[in-house]
Amino acid sequence: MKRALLAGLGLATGLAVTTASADEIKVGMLLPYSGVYAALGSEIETGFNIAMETFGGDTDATFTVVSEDTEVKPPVALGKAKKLILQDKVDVMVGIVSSGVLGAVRDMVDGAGVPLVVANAGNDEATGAACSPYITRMSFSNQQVNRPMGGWMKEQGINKVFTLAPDYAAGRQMIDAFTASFTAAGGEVVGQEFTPFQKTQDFGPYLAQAKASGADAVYVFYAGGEAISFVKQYDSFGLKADMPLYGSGFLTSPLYVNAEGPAAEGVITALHYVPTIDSPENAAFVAAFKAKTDRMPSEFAVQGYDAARALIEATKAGATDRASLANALRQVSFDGPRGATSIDPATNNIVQPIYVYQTVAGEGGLTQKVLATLPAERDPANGCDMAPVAN
Amino acid sequence: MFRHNTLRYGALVLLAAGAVAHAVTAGYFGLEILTEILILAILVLALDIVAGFGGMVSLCHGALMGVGAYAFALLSTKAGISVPLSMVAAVAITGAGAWVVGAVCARSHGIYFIMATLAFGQMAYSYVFEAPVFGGDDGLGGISRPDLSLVGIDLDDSRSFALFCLAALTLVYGAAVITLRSGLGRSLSGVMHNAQRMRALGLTVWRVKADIFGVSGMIAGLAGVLAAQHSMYISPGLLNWTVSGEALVVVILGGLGTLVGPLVGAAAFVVLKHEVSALTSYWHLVVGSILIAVVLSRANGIFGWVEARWGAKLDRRLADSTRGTEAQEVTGDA
Amino acid sequence: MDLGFWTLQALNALQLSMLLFLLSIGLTVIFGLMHFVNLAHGSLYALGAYFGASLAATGGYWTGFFLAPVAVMAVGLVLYTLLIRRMRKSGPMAQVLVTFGLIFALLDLTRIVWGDLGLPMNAPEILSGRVAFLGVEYPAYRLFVVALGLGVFAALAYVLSRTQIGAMIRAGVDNDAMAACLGINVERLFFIVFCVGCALAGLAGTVAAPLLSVTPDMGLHILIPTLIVIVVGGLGSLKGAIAGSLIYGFVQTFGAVLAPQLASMLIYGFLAAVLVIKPAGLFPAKG
Amino acid sequence: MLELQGLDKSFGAVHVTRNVSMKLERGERRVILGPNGAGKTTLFNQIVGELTPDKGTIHLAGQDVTGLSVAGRARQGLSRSYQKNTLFDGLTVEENLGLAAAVHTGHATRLWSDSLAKPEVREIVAEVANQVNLMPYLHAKVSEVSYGVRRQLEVGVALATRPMVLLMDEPTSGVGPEMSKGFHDLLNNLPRDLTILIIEHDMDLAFDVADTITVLNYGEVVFDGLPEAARGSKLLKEIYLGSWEDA
Repeated sequence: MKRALLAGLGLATGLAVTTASADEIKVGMLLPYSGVYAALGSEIETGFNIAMETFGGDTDATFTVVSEDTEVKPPVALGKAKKLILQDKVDVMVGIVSSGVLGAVRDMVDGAGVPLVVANAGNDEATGAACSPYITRMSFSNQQVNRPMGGWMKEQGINKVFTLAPDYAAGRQMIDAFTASFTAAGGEVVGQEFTPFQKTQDFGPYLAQAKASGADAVYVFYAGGEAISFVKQYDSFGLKADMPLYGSGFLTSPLYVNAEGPAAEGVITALHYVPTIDSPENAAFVAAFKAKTDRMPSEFAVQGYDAARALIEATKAGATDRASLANALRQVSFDGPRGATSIDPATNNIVQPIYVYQTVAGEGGLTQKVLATLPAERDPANGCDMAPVAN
Repeated sequence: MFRHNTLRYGALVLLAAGAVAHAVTAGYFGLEILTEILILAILVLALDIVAGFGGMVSLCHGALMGVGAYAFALLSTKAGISVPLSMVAAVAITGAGAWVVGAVCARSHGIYFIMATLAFGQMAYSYVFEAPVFGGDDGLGGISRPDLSLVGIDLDDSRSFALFCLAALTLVYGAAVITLRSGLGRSLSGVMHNAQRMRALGLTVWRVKADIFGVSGMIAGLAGVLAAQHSMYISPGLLNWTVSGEALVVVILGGLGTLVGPLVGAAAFVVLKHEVSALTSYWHLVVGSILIAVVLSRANGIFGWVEARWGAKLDRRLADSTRGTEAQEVTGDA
Repeated sequence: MDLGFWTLQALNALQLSMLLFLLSIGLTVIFGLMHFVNLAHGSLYALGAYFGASLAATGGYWTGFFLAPVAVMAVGLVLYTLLIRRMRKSGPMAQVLVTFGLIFALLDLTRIVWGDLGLPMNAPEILSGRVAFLGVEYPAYRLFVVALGLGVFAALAYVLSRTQIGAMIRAGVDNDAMAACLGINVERLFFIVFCVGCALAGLAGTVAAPLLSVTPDMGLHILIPTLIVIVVGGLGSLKGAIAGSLIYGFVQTFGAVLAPQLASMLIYGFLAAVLVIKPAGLFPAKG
Repeated sequence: MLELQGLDKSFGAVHVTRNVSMKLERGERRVILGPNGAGKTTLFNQIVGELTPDKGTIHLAGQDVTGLSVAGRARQGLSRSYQKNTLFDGLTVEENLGLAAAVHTGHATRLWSDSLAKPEVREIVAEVANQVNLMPYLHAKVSEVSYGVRRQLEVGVALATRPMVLLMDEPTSGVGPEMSKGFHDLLNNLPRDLTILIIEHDMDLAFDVADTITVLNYGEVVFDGLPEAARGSKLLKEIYLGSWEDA
């Protein structure tokens, strides 16, 4: 099967790929530069470049980058991945914003044995049932950022919650992870709606339902344009006073919070990174990012930053080609802007603390106030079964 | 009705030669692009049959392609049906679905027809996006290509697969020409020119439209099957209306109602998009401007422009040199 | 689910309807009068939102509210002079292609000028609270949108039925060749209607900005709902545009409440059903 | 062969046909006369099914066809030509005739064979082309031939479905007196068993070709009888004053 698949991806004659020279690492960057996620693509790339400038000197290896636009279309991304692997013969790939794209390139990457550092896509399967020793995730998993909020919100005395999310795989995974931990902690989900993905402009109907549900709070996952619309409309209905808004941290990401404006004030969410984390590593990163863009970095920027960092760490450990890079990436561990960051070799998912933060008004706009740092937790294996790392 | 002329034959020969030469010499990525062009070409042929020869401008051909792709994927991976049988079944299912859409929409015209087909396409898209059996937004993987090892061809090789798609396109082109020249195809052109008169002659107009839409759907379904085999992975985005919109742009860009034009359009569009997107992430701007420029040139697409400029001249010269000037007297009055 | 809940949902539906009405009335009259399929109408709406947000950032909400439609009208004027006028006599296929090209080009132009990130735009202070209305607390801004939509509807209804230019427009929609014979300057009429249509699209964009998100793809997202509205309603008529908008708003809103699993398919099913029963929409301008 | 009983049709307050009845025997050639707006074309549209009458029935060869569609009636042997040319302009004369012949022979919906290559279709095309003098123009596009030729083709297309009853709506409309003469010959070429209903303005021609005459005025039948009787009718003179004097 595997052999057939390999051949199927056009690798029948391309297996014996040689890398140019031992210390020259060719990186294929697979990011959306156009389409709905273009902003995320450039944010990740900026973070990546900053890390290369900051830490590039720490390793003997030199990096050359080939970038390709996925357009957030799985078939396009797959074609670009094939190009990077077969024609450009990259040693490692970095990027992937949408889970759909990750799903499309997964078999290709796994079959070709080219390490892929995932810099955003969070679908649980990628480090679960569909895990691969060649796919290492430096971003987050959907369950990882939502699971801790269940227990935490219950502790805050919230008993009844209404949930909302877009109707697609990621939306359901995020909400399911929250629901599981919230009900396990003794909370009750009194209502749950999934809104048509990218087709919902007016959340009014759902907000009226939330209001009528008698919940103590509302827990949601939205991102990008939908997050902006949702937060504004939630505020305009005056629900925040009686029913505080909680959610997955992407809802009030520093990338969008500006467009949400005062409507976002007071919203409490959880995420693996906020730019106001108080640590020297983060301070250095924020300073470098601000110097470049005059903005605060978002979680996407740090994902790019840490992806580059992971590459550098792997080469420092002596990795030089596809196989050794894949192996080394699985064992990466460092203190970064988000705190102690490491890879769980059992699933290749990142292990990182989760920050509960509130969006508050500060000088010069909205800022993030960290309410709690929840300890790092490994995701369960979820059916991931792969060869252990080689040493 | 569809007619070949010297220029069309010439363009076909050039295109075929170019495709074969490219398939033999290209690198991995070149083969990717070629396969992409060939599959798109099959889709736009399907669209040209209905839009260019029947006046049925469809905004659901992307969805039809998606139906073919999903039908094939589900049948071959989940239902355990053999690959060739799944291919035939997927094409048949798409054709049947298209027939129904064509029959239902047949009474609408112009923008109403466009919107009616859009409605059906978007319904299919939403359904595939949301129903768990289709794998939702994450799509479906593990799709295999047909096994031609009996005749010594390994389709898992990119080059062979590109040639396989080329063969499929050739076949589809032939089928399209036969369809358009058949009694049904002639009736279709009658309907497009004057549906009222065809009705008065005793033709059941909606049946003709539905039948042609069904044939076109089968071709779109085949494009979907090949797309699924090409990526070995499919996602609901395939069914989105923007795919249909892009296909329509390719048909118009190449030359509506010329069959050859859309092939040229497919090649031009894919190559242009890849070249421009390699240079800038603002490729929409460049491609958009080119589309506007093509329209402002007042030609029926790229190929239409070539035909208007050289086609008639070429034919006349050939006609003159072989038959003399007999064609003149036809215009004489009674 | 008491009465208040349904009142709230009815207001939601009405608000969505009015937003779509502002957008679709321009498109439908342009189509009815000029037989021109302007797929880039949604892009003009996005431009309206961007202009509005930029102007509001410097001069406050009302600056954006009043100037953005003018700015979009100016863009419309440029488009009319450079492109649309030449495309008038071309077939619908060429129009589809050229406006598709415009969608592409305008999308990237907004990205180049304003970037990929969303822009902020808030409702003015006076409209940012909630008011008690029909026994429910409803956001003042949404009521403003409803009032604005109804106001525009009333104004257009008056202009179309009572004024000379309205009579000319109706004559033009009915039969443009005849209208030209009657001595109406059809070209000038087209120009005026096109500009007003663009301004209304810009107005819709500005008004939508504080409600929704101002992102580059907003024009593409609104296009299909707008087309559904004008096709369900029937092309070319004010009655069709308002009927289509109301139908869309109510089907979408109550569909989301009553049949959430079908929410995204419902409106398409409805569109298909309408076209099967009435192939030219509910209230076409011409029989 | 064709029998109309009590056809009534109104648009709002305007009555366009009122209780129109007539009966055509097999092979009968009847001309309908009447001033503009008398409801002649509206009557045709009701007969072929493009309009549904409010009241009344239409029988074709003894069968009630009132409930049938346009296409359904055509398949029962009813065919019409239009006052305004309703042809397939981008196609050749041969293809125009071929389309009609293909519908008649059932080849119009076959997917795998070219209808125009079928012998039975070719036979009809050749025969009709002879009847309406289109032989020299077979391979010219409709858009390339003169108006007069198109007028002939208009009738030819209607004939190519091999109808039992042929309805012709002002076949000589817009052509000169020369062509009108030619049309007389054309009618003489047609088989005698073909039932023909003609709307005609040219009086000479009407009285020349008609076996029977019906006169419509304000949607009502005001005269039904032989041409000789029509010629002498006072009533008709009043209705038709201007054009009768000229004729």
